Amino acid sequence: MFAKTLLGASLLASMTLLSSAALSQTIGFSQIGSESGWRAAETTLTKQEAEKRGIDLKFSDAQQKQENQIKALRSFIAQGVDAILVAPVVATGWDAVLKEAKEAEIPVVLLDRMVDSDKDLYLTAVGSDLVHEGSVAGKWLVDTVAGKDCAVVELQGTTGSSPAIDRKKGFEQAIAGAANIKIIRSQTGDFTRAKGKEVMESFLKAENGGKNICALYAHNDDMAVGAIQAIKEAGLKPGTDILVVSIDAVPDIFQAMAAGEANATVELTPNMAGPAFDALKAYMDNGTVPPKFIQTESKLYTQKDDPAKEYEARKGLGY
Amino acid sequence: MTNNPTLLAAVGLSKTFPGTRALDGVDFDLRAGEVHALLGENGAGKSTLIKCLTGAYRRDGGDILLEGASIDPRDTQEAQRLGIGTVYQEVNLLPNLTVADNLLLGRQPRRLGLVSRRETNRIAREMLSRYGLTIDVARSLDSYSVAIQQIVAIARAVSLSGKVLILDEPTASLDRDEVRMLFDVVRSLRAQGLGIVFISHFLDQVFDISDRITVLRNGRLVGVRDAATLDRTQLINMMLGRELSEETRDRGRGGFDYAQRARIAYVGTGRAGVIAPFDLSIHRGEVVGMAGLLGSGRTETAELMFAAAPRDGGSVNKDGKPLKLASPRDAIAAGFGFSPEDRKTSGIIGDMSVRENIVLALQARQGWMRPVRLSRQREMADDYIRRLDIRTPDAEKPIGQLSGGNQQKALLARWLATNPEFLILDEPTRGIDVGAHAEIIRMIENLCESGMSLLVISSELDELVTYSHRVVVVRDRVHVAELIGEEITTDSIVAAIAKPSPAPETSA
Amino acid sequence: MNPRLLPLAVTVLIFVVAYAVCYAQFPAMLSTRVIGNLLTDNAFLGIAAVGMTFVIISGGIDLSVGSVIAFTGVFITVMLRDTSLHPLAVFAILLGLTTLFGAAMGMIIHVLRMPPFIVTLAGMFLARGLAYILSVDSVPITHPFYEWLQSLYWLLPGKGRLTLIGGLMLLVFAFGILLAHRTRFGANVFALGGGVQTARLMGVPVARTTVAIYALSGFLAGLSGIVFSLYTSAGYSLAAVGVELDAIAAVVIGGTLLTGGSGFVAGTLIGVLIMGLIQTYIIFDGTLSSWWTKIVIGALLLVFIMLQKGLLSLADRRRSLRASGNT
Amino acid sequence: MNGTLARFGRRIAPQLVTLAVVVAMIGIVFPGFFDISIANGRLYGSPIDILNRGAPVALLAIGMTLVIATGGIDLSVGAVMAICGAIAATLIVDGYSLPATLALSLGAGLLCGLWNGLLVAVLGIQPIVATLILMVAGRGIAQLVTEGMIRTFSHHGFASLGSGNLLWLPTPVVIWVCAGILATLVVRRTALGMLIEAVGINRRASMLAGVNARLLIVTVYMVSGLCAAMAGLIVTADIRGADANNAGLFLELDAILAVVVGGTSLLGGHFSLIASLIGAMIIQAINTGILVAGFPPEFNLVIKACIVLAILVLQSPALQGAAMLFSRTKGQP
Repeated sequence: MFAKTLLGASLLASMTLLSSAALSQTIGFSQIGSESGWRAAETTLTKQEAEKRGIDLKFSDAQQKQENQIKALRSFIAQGVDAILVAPVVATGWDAVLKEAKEAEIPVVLLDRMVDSDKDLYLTAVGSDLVHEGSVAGKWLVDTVAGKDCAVVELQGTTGSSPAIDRKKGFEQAIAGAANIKIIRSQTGDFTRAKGKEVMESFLKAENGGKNICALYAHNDDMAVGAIQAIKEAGLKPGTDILVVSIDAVPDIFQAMAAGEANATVELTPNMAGPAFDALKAYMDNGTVPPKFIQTESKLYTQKDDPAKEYEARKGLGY
Repeated sequence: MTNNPTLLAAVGLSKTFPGTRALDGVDFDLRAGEVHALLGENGAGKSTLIKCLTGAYRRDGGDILLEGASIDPRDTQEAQRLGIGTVYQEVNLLPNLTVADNLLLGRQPRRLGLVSRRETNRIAREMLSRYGLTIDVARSLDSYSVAIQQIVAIARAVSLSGKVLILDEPTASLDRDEVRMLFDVVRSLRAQGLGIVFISHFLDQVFDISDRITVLRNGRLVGVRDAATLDRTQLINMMLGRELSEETRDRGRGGFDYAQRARIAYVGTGRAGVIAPFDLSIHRGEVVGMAGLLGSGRTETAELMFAAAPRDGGSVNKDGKPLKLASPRDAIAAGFGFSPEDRKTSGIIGDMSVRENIVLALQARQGWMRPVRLSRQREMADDYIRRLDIRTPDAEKPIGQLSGGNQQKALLARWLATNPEFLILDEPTRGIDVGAHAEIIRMIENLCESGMSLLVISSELDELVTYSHRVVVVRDRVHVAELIGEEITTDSIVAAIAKPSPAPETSA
Repeated sequence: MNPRLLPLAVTVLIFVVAYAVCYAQFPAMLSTRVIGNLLTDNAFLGIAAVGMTFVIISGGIDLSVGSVIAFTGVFITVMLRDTSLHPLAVFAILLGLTTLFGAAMGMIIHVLRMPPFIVTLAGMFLARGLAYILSVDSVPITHPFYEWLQSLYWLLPGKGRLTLIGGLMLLVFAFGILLAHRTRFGANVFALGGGVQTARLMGVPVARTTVAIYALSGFLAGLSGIVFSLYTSAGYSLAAVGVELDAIAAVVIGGTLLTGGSGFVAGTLIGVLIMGLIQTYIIFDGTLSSWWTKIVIGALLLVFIMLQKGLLSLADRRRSLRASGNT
Repeated sequence: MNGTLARFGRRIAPQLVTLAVVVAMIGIVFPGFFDISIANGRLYGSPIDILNRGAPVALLAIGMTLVIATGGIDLSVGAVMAICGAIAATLIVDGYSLPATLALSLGAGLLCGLWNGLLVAVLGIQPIVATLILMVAGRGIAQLVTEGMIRTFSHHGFASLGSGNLLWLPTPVVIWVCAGILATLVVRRTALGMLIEAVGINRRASMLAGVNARLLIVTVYMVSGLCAAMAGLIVTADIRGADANNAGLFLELDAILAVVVGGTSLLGGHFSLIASLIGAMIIQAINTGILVAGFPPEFNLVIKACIVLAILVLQSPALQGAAMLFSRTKGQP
């Protein structure tokens, strides 16, 4: 019976492919998942931007699994979408499916994370320079401690993910010139609040109740928010006893900054889709080939930047 | 036929289990080309004998001779290779496999390394056609009736062994036509010169098919008879009675005013295919005995009365008021107790202590919110251990480690602790030693003197005669007779059991 | 029809109906691309599910599958990175390792009489732990042989492609079907599922078969891991989390009885395809939460378990009716 | 009474020894492990962290122990945690009062348990299969509740369930210890424990003795659902957000492990809640120990697997049978 289905399928295939002419633009978006607030905001903003432009957005949540993302990409290709956005969960393993997309002449735009495939295989990548983000955070710390000795603990992102690798690299580059700043402990907090809190607790225990720690660098705000709770529970004042710098600029970190519990965050804008849609439109309408990398701004926010206002501005985005 | 050479013989076979002597110097012989019935009540030693012959048990003493040579099979497979195949009541095949796979498991014909389905099925069909069976062998075994499954099992056993075939209660769940079909198969195998051991508790069938009959009781050989010269009453006497038993009956008993309202009255209780609807009432302080052969419907009656099995309609009255009786919980709430026949699977909670086993029913009745205090539990346990003389080092020993008799006493204690008005005891004296036996009988008498009503099921007729005010006889899933007072003698019970069914099952 | 075939028939029916519904809504669903994708994207799951089918038919369960897949990927990448062995040699070593791993679990289950659930749970921790120790990073595989393997596909009419791994899955299923239904080993697996005691009495080599079943599952998990590494051309210790559950679900949806003794390797293929179909539908729709996949699969599981339950009790009732005709 | 105490001591001795060994090993690798101070009005130190972080598994282990004692298993607890956490966060964000939120989410846990219990006790589906359904579907349901986001909230009352202090201890510790004590009292001071064990050992005999096995089985699955709901609330309150993705992921396996390490047989029967709770602490001690000792976390699973295997092999029926045979032959030459 299955064989019959297959046979029927191949017979019908040619007909159906011909008839799939799109009325409006259909764009597939393969999202990693909803593991952090930032990512949820990215999803919300992408949907909003698509609606603004009258794009029919096919959204697929991969539940943090690369195999699901590859499946989603293949399905988009089979469906004959006009373009594909993908926020890749890991950097590796995209060659085959990107080649397929290229052969089907469907442009692919990477969002917020890079892949290690050949640059020809995708139209462009929209993202912030992850290394740069790390170095902005590192530079802020160097400027803030101004030559005093400072022992830093680091909460890494999910092991093996490109933000974890690059944000670590950038931070280390920025503090390389400052002999007074040392990373004394570094562990993965999986980008989650719960793990950020748990790992920070163990850092505090391991470093004399936190008295040895001068600053915390977290690869994302969620871990920082978790760690701030751990610091408070340890009887220390986050933001004063231990400086807190992290990346992403999600609403909750502004709340913490307003309360004086966090010091700085580097913005990673969740609106990657806006520039991506613009680049796609230009490419499809006029054949304008965008640059291979569209960098979004990595703006530093500190307690001086009216965090309360920033919080209000962001809280509705589904972070 | 009777002059055929002896095929398989057991000489002075003995087997002891902790606490019981299951076989005590039993002799048995099987000739080629005969059907030899092996009879006895539960615990008589039939299955132990079979298991020794087929290698499932290792014997403690005696010898097994196959065609004159001493054998000592270590497992059933070895026995099979030697030529002894067995078919059990619970078909010991795999219901989920096809008929052909069941017949040829491990020996399927192969071509190019792959099992040839067609060839397998062909061989299987051929094997079955010898038994007059033409069925689709590619279907799974469980899509066929038990009778066909039995024949498949026989076909497999015969093809694997081919000298001796042991049929252990093969007809227990067959209907009349199926039995006839099975017997045709057995007769043709007999004609081929196989020696067949036939175990059954259906006496009609035994007389129908067997050439000789061996009876065991309590692990000992009672006797071997030619089927043709034996009558039913003699046979039942061999199985149940003591040929020379004294009448120990206390003639002072009885004298119940049966006109008075009974304490508990079942009307029209029964279940299709299990037990025919019956009426039964029990009075205050009365012991009703229940006699019948194994599989006659005794246990099923008890289960229905305790609502441990569903019944079709009928009503139950207690003290004249209708009683809702849908589950054992209802029965216990009404003051009933039930000590089942199969202690291990339905009676004891093996891993729990004697104390916990004793308080379980009381506790279950009180509900979990009202626990029996630990000190009270200990008191109760110690009290019953003393009163019933339960041999255990202390109340905290897991009951599974006690001997059968002591487990039985603890189960009795479980029900006595609930202070029941009506207690059902199914084979309370089975498989326990003589001392405990006597104590349990004494206890039954004491309980009824204290006003409790009892229903006691037993294969020990002289025991029933001793304590019963009334005896109900069950035969072929029907309550066939009720003996009251003076009528109760072992002879009258045996006669009631032996009376042939009104419509003989397998009339020629 | 043999009532035992009913679950399989229902599975096929559900698949066909589901496909028809999908087609009605999205005609592109019936393109060879989608069909090729179904095979390619679910190749690793399908191969692992074949092993799981054997384990479940025998009455056991294997929770270590997903972890073994992850371990395989990491092992291959590390070996290719740090040694100069040819990928084929690495494959051979790896398959030997995972087969041994499975055999060891089977041995523990049989000899120590421990529940398969717990033994394979420990195996699951162990395999993923070993993967972590080898490497926590996602390491790309850049060997030319890999690229060659990935470039192998057969272009179907309509631009669909039957890839090497998709084809391999079909081959494994063919092999599995033969093994289950056409060998003595297969019959023994079913026999174990029917009842270990009875099987032993009927002469089934219980120890050898048990060990072989888990070894087979280990081997196929390793093969599935190789396929996964071809699929993603990387090894990542966090990969394939929860694949064992998907495999179990596919096996049950494919009409195999979770209690063992009855099942179809071919049904598992349909089960895998049904699960792939649900995912594809949800992606095609583009507005449904992808988590509906899980809920639908849960519902399907319920349906199938109830169906099997119903069939069993039906068979029982038939038997007891027969018994009541007695005497 | 002394006999009971001694027996209880013997029962939990292996677990206590294992815990002591694990803790001692951590102490060797990380000498500051035993420092406990008072900060911010509560005790503070690594041992407290173990108690605190072990709360979800400890709570799950309570329900799981009872389920396993009846001969069942509950694979769905992780998913139920996610569901209840998601419901709680959503409700509190929507402005429901704390008591209403707690009541509704605990109710959801009970409902999940009821579903499992009905499948097992009434429909007679194998527990592992019955609870697999909710395990697969549950996380999807939780995601639908949160609409795929991490539902964050800032309700201090609710958050204090996860990160507040009570009696110088983190609230989760107080919750699981109280739940453990309460459960122990309920099963041991009433007859519940004995009836559960009876059903687990021999269901038919128990039913014939009048035990309402069906109700009892439904009840233990409901208790398991309730415990999972509490664990879900704690996890959610701790991070002030419902993470339907990660909340309780694979915790069912840890909970089953805690029960098995606690010496309760997967076949059902005798159980010890205290031993299961110690089992949960052993597992958490391994996790925390690896963190504070500065080991790379990748060793976590291998170490866990090895310890588990060792404990399992020691407890395996085959080995115990051999040991019993050995001691018997020694006893009676």
